[in-house]
Amino acid sequence: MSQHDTTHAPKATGGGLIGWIVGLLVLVVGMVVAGFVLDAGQVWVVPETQSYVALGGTADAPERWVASASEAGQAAAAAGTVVVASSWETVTELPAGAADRPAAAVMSWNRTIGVWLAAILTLCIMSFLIGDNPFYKTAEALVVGASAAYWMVYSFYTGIVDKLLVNLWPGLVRSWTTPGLADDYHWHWIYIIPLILSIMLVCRLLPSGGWIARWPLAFIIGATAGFRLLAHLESDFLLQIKGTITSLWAVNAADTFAFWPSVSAIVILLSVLACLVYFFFSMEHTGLVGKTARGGILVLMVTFGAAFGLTVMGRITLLTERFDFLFKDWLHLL
Amino acid sequence: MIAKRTIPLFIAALVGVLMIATYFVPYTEKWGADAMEMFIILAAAAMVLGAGNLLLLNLSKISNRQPGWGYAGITLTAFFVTLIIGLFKIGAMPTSSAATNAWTAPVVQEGSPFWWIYKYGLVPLTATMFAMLAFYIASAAFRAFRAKNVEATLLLGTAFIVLLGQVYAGVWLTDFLPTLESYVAGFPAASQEFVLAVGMQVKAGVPLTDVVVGGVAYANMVGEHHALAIETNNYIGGWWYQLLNGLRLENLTQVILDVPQKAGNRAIMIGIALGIVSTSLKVILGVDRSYLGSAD
Amino acid sequence: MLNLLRNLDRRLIFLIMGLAVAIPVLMRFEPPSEVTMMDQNVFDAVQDLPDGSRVLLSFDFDPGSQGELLPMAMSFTRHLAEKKHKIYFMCLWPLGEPFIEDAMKLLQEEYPHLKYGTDYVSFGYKPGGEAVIKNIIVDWKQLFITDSRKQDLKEIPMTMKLKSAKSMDLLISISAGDPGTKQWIQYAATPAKLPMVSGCTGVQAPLFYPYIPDPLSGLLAAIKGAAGYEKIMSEHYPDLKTPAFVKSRFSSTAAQQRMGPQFVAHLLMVALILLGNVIFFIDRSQGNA
Amino acid sequence: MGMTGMKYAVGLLLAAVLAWTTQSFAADITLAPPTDVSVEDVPDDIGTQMLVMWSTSPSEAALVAGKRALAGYAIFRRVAETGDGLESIGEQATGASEIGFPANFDFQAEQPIGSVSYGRTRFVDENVEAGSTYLYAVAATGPGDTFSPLAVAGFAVTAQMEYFNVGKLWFLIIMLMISLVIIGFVWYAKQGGEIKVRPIAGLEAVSEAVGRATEMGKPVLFVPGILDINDIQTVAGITVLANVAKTAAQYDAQLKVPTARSLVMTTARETVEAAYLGEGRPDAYNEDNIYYLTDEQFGYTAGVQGVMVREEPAACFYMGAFYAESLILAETANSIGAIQVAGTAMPSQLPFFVAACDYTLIGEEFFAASAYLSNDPEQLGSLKGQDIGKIIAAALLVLGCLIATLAVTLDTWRGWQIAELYIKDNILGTEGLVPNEEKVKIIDANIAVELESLAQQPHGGGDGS
Repeated sequence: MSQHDTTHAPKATGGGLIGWIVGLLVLVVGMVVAGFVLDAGQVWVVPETQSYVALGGTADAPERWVASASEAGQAAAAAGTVVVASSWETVTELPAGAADRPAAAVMSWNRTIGVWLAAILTLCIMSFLIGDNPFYKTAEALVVGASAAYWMVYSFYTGIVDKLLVNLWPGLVRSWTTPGLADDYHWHWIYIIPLILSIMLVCRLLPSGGWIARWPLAFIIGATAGFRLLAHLESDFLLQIKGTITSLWAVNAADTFAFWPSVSAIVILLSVLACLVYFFFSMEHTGLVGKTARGGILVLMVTFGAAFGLTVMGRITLLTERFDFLFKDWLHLL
Repeated sequence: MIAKRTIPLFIAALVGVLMIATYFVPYTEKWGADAMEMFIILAAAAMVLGAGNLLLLNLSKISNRQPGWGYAGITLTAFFVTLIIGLFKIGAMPTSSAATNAWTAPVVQEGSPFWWIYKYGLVPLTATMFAMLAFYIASAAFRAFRAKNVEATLLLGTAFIVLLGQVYAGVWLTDFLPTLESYVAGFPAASQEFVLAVGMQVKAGVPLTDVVVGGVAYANMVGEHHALAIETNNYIGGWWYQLLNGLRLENLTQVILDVPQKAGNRAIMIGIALGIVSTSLKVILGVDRSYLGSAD
Repeated sequence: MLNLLRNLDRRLIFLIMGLAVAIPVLMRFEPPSEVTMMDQNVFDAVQDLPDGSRVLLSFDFDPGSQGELLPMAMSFTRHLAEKKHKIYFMCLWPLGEPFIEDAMKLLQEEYPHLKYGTDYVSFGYKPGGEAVIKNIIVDWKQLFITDSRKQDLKEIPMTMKLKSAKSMDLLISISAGDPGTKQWIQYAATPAKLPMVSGCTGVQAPLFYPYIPDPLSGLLAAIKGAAGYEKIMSEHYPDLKTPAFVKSRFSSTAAQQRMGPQFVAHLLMVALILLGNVIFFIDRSQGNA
Repeated sequence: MGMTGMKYAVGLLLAAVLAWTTQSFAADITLAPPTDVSVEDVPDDIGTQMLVMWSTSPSEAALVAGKRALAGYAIFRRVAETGDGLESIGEQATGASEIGFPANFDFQAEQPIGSVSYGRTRFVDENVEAGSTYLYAVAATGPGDTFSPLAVAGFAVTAQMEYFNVGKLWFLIIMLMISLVIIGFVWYAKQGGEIKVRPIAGLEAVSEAVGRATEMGKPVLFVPGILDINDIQTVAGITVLANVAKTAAQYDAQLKVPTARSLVMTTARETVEAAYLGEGRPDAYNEDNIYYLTDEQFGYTAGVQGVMVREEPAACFYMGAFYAESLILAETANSIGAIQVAGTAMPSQLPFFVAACDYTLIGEEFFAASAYLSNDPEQLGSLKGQDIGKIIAAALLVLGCLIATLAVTLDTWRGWQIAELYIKDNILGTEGLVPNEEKVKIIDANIAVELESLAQQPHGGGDGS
């Protein structure tokens, strides 16, 4: 079901290079003009100071924080019982290109630069459609590096801190990232198992003895096998059979024969059976089996066609969203 | 040999069987889910291996001056900048429940440098990669959707109908086929409201004897209304109207999704479940041990 | 001519596709949108709950799918707020958390009378996918010790007495893949017999049809479903459509605005399939296929 | 101090006004309590749940000043720690023991254990202890902390912990049946039994594709999906990789495996190294060709796309769990003219692979691939077992549909309807060995109505007067 009539993505040689340079120049000039004419990418924000006071604990370990502006905060300030105070600034972003800005609004340089960066990166990735080029390579290098680090940070805080450390040394986590952790939260010995397995896994880095990493791998794959076997048998096998079982003689609310629902019930049953025959491994697809299997593959093709049609819808929306970003948030054209 | 091969095989078999057995005892039912949860810790720890590999690969590219080594430099820089800012929560703000401790900040906190990288770096990059699919799907439709044989024709024909049925074009293209509204429009203005009310109930599957319009049950309808109700019921409830109405592109799309599509997906799911059972058993029984590497 | 078409450069197709989407976006072309039975079912599932019911709203998507799913996420948030339901936000995707923050910001701006902790609460992201669902259906506080603001759940009014997800009156999953609606069906809606509706991407929609009407009482499929939902919402709550929103990403008509490019691009796809086949048949009749 | 004192005074005044208004409001209507409160131990759990059910209060529809008078229901309970003397369920009558509710129950002093909004008729108490006995009561609540009189359950119930989940018994039977058949055929093959399987086009293309890559002096690219090793598709992908690596070692082709997960990288290295060793080519194995890119889906896709256009592999294999990246990969590889073989159990991505790749292994075929490629009789035996599984599925389907049809057409005989219920809820569901009594009662009641209407109206239908 495929073709080998391919069009090769041309390399950026001689003429190509000139094309790229001209294109780039046009883009840069366009961007500069857009920057001045359309205020492209400008983000305005309203700054706001958050300030809190602690009413209990010590200066080193303050407790019971309340907003300074709250009743309790003001009362404590008046009574002089504030242990320690802290304040920082947050900002509220205004909609892109909003005409009437409040007086307190200021332009946020870091967010404006951010929108420009985002727009340029969007164009860099899209440039791959013309052919592989230095802009795409740069964007690709950035996304690989930054996203790998992003996931490391995320798994460190959500996996190692919030799952492993919190269950082995709750006190440490309470004083560090999660002061809200209940005081009666105790450690769980069972989490020594993942700790040991993790250490074994990291042994892979050692010049010799890396084979010890096979133990945790065996643990994971064994657990996966057992867990998935049950989960899929229950939800995919039993539930789908159950869902298909219905009366082939359909009736409506008045208890009289309903023609089209009956047809569809029969078609569904026969289609499922035909597809199952298609998946048979121990019978050659000849004779009656072959004909039924062919019916099965036809049903599968309709299934795939329908899924294709529905998916197109989603993919186009994604592109719309990107253009929305470029035209609205960056160029302020809409 | 024993430590390298036999013990791992034993661990996999034991853990696998245990996962299955505990599922049927209420007290241990959740062990499977718990094991999957522990997996998160292992996957996080394994990140060290991935990161180490990423470093080695890119460093060697740079030191060997391989083609494109400059990009390896960009990757490493992006990696370290993101990692350090994120890990040490640089520039993060405290939360209202611990106003002096910036460590309590959520990992991605609005306004923090890590959020900036996420929002203005990662989001546009990944969202644009995803959006490129709209282009590829167009090129695949032009290139690969050829009516070479019956299978391919069915695939593209179904895609064709669903594509049109999902947007207003479907409504517009098959506007000549009847709907309840077009049927109602054929009546004199005075009875339209009545016919519409009966038609909607019939369409919803209400039997004629249970139809109620404006508080009047079918049994109490007289004269013209009685006749109209029967006529509407016969037309809207009849298979001929239902066939024609079902052929409207927007309805046909629903039928395709509800009947053959549902059947095909069910068969695929049943097959997949059996495939998974067999693959899992092969792992647990040690019939397939390729994931364990060699014996020495 | 035919030869030109036969060797059509794929970059030309890319360009036409780009224009087919970009021009309607710029022109703000908006075809009429219709409401399907399915959209109405989803709306009714939320509408028919008694005011003040507990609803779990899970944002199981990331920026990659925000074009398709953010409009319906915001519509659900608005609808729940209009109905004064208690909203429990959570997400199974790490990158979904910022969208919860967006939704809460929307609640602060448009429904200032609703307060964090008594009307809505966010648990943020927990890794583990189906394991998270399996755990919260049994014991919520074993898994979630604090909310996403690191406050102890025992001190938040909405979560004080919360034991497990079984006390929810409705589950809503907005799903772009796994973990998502499928896992919520498998591990929450089916075993605990909880009512559930879902919004999903176009690619996932076919997979969920086998689960309607039980346990899924309704499904918003892709941007079309979102547009239908928005239409029903604007009919029920006419105040929603204020001009200030129309420009914003969180507009109450965001999905309807996106149906324009959709319309043109679908027609282009159909034209491309037809063109490809015309070439194919001409080639075949000339015997050089 | 003056300011604070002022505020305090205003607060007091406000509280007094509020208290007065709620009192007068509550006086408008007296809420009726719900009826028929009953309690059940939730079966098949570890004894921490109780199900409380009731019928709605007659005051449900009452309105006060256009608003609902009834806001919801509050549930109260009393505990007998050890169930002293209450050996069996239903032994104790209301209020007769020390755990009963007094007539002058103080709603202000006792916190309800839970509350639900109006219209609901059930509540699961998940905070009970196995072995303890509980008595429940339900009251309707109105605005401003008003309560109806208590409706107390008929008897106290003891929470029980089960050691085996009887509801899953049929699931266990079916699982064992399928597993034993598969194990049986593996054993049969091991004993030298003959296993015949039909050819699958995509799999015959694997060695051909690797061979072509060798001829052209180009690498082979293997993508094991984007999920971690805790997904069985990734495991299946790795087993296919083992066989592809074997072929690559034989042909001396360069094999590249970029992965999206660190653990997959680790596992893939073990696998490929073993395959090269097995073919006697340890020298040809290069660990650096199996490398981690990033966990981020589209970051990984961008990386693989880059590898494709720069290294121009002659053959690309996609074996594992795929999402949206499927078409990006397939279209990019198509633009460089590579042979593509895909295998996945992701139904949503199959259409793209089917349309854009040369060969696609659909769902179950993908899981069968490693058995085919290894040509190991034991593994081929498992395929035969899978076929028996499909026969079981087909038999259940046909039998179920037949019984369901009979249940509709011969709707006056309870046997068919109960049989349908049994197949759906017991064999394929979680009701255990015995059909649900309540559902059987509903069936019987429906049949009684049906028989009655048949007796009255021999013509069927009727005029509904």
